[in-house]
Amino acid sequence: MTGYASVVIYLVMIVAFAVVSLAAARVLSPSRPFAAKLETYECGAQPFGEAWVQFPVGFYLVALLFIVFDALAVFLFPWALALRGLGMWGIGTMVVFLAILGLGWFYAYRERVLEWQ
Amino acid sequence: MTAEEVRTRIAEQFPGAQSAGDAPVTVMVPADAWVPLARFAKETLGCLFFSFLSAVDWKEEGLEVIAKVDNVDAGISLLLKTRLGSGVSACPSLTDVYRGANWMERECYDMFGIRFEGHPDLRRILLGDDWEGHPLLKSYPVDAPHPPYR
Amino acid sequence: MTTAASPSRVELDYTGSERLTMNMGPQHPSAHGVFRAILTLEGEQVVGVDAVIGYLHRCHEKLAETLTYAQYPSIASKTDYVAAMTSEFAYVRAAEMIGKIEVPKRAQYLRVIAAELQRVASHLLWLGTWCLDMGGALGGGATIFLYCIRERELVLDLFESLVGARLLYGFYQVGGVRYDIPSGWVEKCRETVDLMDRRIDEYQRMLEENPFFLVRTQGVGVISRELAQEVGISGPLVRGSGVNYDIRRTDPYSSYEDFDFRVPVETGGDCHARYRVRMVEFRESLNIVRQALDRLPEGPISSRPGLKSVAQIRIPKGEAYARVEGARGEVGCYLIADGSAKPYRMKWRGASFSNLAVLPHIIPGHKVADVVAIMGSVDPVFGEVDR
Amino acid sequence: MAVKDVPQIVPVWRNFKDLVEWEQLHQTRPEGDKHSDLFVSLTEGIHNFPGGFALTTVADTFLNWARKSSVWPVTFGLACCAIEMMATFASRFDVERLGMVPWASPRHADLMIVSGTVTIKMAPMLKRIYDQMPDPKWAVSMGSCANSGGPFRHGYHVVKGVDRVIPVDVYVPGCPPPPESLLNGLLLLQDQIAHFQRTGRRAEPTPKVD
Repeated sequence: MTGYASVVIYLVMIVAFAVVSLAAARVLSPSRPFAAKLETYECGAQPFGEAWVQFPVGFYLVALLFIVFDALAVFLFPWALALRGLGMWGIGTMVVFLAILGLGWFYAYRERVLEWQ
Repeated sequence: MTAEEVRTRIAEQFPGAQSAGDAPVTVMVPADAWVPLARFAKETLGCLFFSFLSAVDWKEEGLEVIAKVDNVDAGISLLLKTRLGSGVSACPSLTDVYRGANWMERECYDMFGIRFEGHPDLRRILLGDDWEGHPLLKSYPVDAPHPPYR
Repeated sequence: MTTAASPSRVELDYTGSERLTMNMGPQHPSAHGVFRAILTLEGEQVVGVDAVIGYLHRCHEKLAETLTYAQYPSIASKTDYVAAMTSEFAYVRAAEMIGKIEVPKRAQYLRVIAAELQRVASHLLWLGTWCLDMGGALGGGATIFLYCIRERELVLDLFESLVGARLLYGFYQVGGVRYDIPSGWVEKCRETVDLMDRRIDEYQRMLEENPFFLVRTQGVGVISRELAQEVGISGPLVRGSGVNYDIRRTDPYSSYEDFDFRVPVETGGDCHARYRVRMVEFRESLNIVRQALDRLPEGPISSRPGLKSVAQIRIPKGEAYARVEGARGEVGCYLIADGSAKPYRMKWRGASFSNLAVLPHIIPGHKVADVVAIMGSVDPVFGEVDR
Repeated sequence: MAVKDVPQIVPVWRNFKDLVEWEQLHQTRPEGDKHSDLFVSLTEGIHNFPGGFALTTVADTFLNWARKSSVWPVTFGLACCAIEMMATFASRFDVERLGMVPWASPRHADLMIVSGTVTIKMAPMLKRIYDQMPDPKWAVSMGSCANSGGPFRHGYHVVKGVDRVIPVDVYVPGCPPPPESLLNGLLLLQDQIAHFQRTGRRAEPTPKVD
């Protein structure tokens, strides 16, 4: 039973931190919204034209690649912490995992998606 | 190519021009010979470097446009002048001879109100577009009130 | 967009037709002051630039017609406020040319020392803000910025002990200079100059092999030789594009002919060429200061009596154009005097005004990040652009 | 010649045209922009309990201490004073030890240091950037150009002082003010923030000007 108590306390603290900081902000901060304040900030000038334009596909591809390799990084951290206990088996699984994602990276590299013309 | 030689070549090319001095060779031409003189300075005299273009308000005698061009390699500098005559505020534009004249002429229009014919987009460069009057004219007061800021 | 020959390339050319107009507005970390560029973008590619200036137009030329020859030099230093010494130099030299006022030899040497130290301080600020723009405050750029400002403080300490002010001085006066060197200043100046030499080598080692710096600057913002001359850019920019134009050499003033210094000329025309020109100018300025300190003559520092009244200096009728090699290029002052204590007309030729005028010609075709690098290498100062 | 004792006319500040003009035209801070109404009503409620005042004053000092020690300036350099402001931000006169992180966007800034001449073309932009900063916000006018137009006061394109555009809390004199005097101005601002009472009354600047 006690094993789970620390997890519960941890979760409560996470939720409490979020709730308390948001509540404090809402209570303490003087919110006086008016038109000029809520306008989009464009270096001080009057924003003109609208931003809903067709963007080239390059931006989308870069975003995709980022998400893929960000997920990779998320798995690396717990793996690195627990590596001492896992031993060779742990290294083997991670090599396989990295190889699969490396394939994606190699494809992107060969297709020269990252080179911005 | 010395200043003396420059003055003789200008004199024979432009009879109506009076030129004097040698540090900058000052050349005064009537307004219609303004662009040919600039083209002559650029092509034949080799004055490729466009230093600046501005104007002077001589109250009754009217506005005077000045431009300074240099031949960097030969070390000659030329100060071209033209009188627009009293009450006249139009002058041919040098933008197709020197691309640098674009902003300079916009500033002259902004400060003196001189309309340069042939200028691609002649609008105010330093003051806001809704500004009335041309400040560097002698008739414009220095401390002009502008509510609510001054 | 150059579509490469090899067919295997993914065709990333621009599918959408709309373009995004965006403000790189007056309040922008890399705007070097109050400069607004309305960029028309196709994705990352800049297609059109409409530069809006005038946010710092402080009516210099109109005020010059209401201030006397003794008052205006301190306002003149506010045109190019990063290199304030050379700005005053132009106005004062124009007044002396009309009035044929002779400047004693010691004053000329003091003027050269102050102008060259000011060029070192101005280039330090250029290098610091340029690397800050390219690296970003939290990225790598802030290191160079903090080092450069630390060195700049040494030069400002010299100016503070010489003139009493850190940034804007009233050091130049019609007829000479206002203050003489305090005791012990020469040794401190030599020591600072030697220290500065070592520090500049340090920056050079930091930047020369840095691949990011080389990728961001080589081949970016190329200014061709004839475009450079036709638009009238001057100083390190035009020497970076292969034109050997340095006013200290073509039209030597204030005994510059006594010193031997090399005028660096690069033919690349891109940001890296301008960077190399300025790094050589660092060392040349330090050499000039050393030579001037070695041969500093004795004698009076001004050919005119002390100022008792503001309207004491009267310049006879006449006109003159005096130009000075400022840190950013040819700083000129076209003065028309009508014999009274105030000039009739003063036209200020700011080097940054023409240097900035070349931007709309070279920026289209670059990426948005390159606009920041080009702005930094042009190094405009907006007191001089908007006057 | 015997100097008769002429009655000394002590100039009251009403006689100075510029000061009177400043009084009419300068912007003042809107009321109650430091605390939200919810917080004020909460503290009113707490005061009914015994010892409530002790609690709110302690909370106030803690809140003011938190606000004072992390005032983030937006980098808003206009002219020569901007170079001195950069020198203050840089290594020798470091403002980061006061808790001030120079930030580029007004959305994350609490303080606007107006360093340089405000021109008529720049005034609406300045007003918009000041508006886009979240409350509570402060403004420091650095340099004589921002204080009163400075050496360019009589130019046709120059605003005679930034307090005609935005409410200013601390004026830093100088042209340009050396980093030491800007730091002094920022410390004055921090004192002003620290002594601010919940009732929304601004701490009276000393010395008292009648």
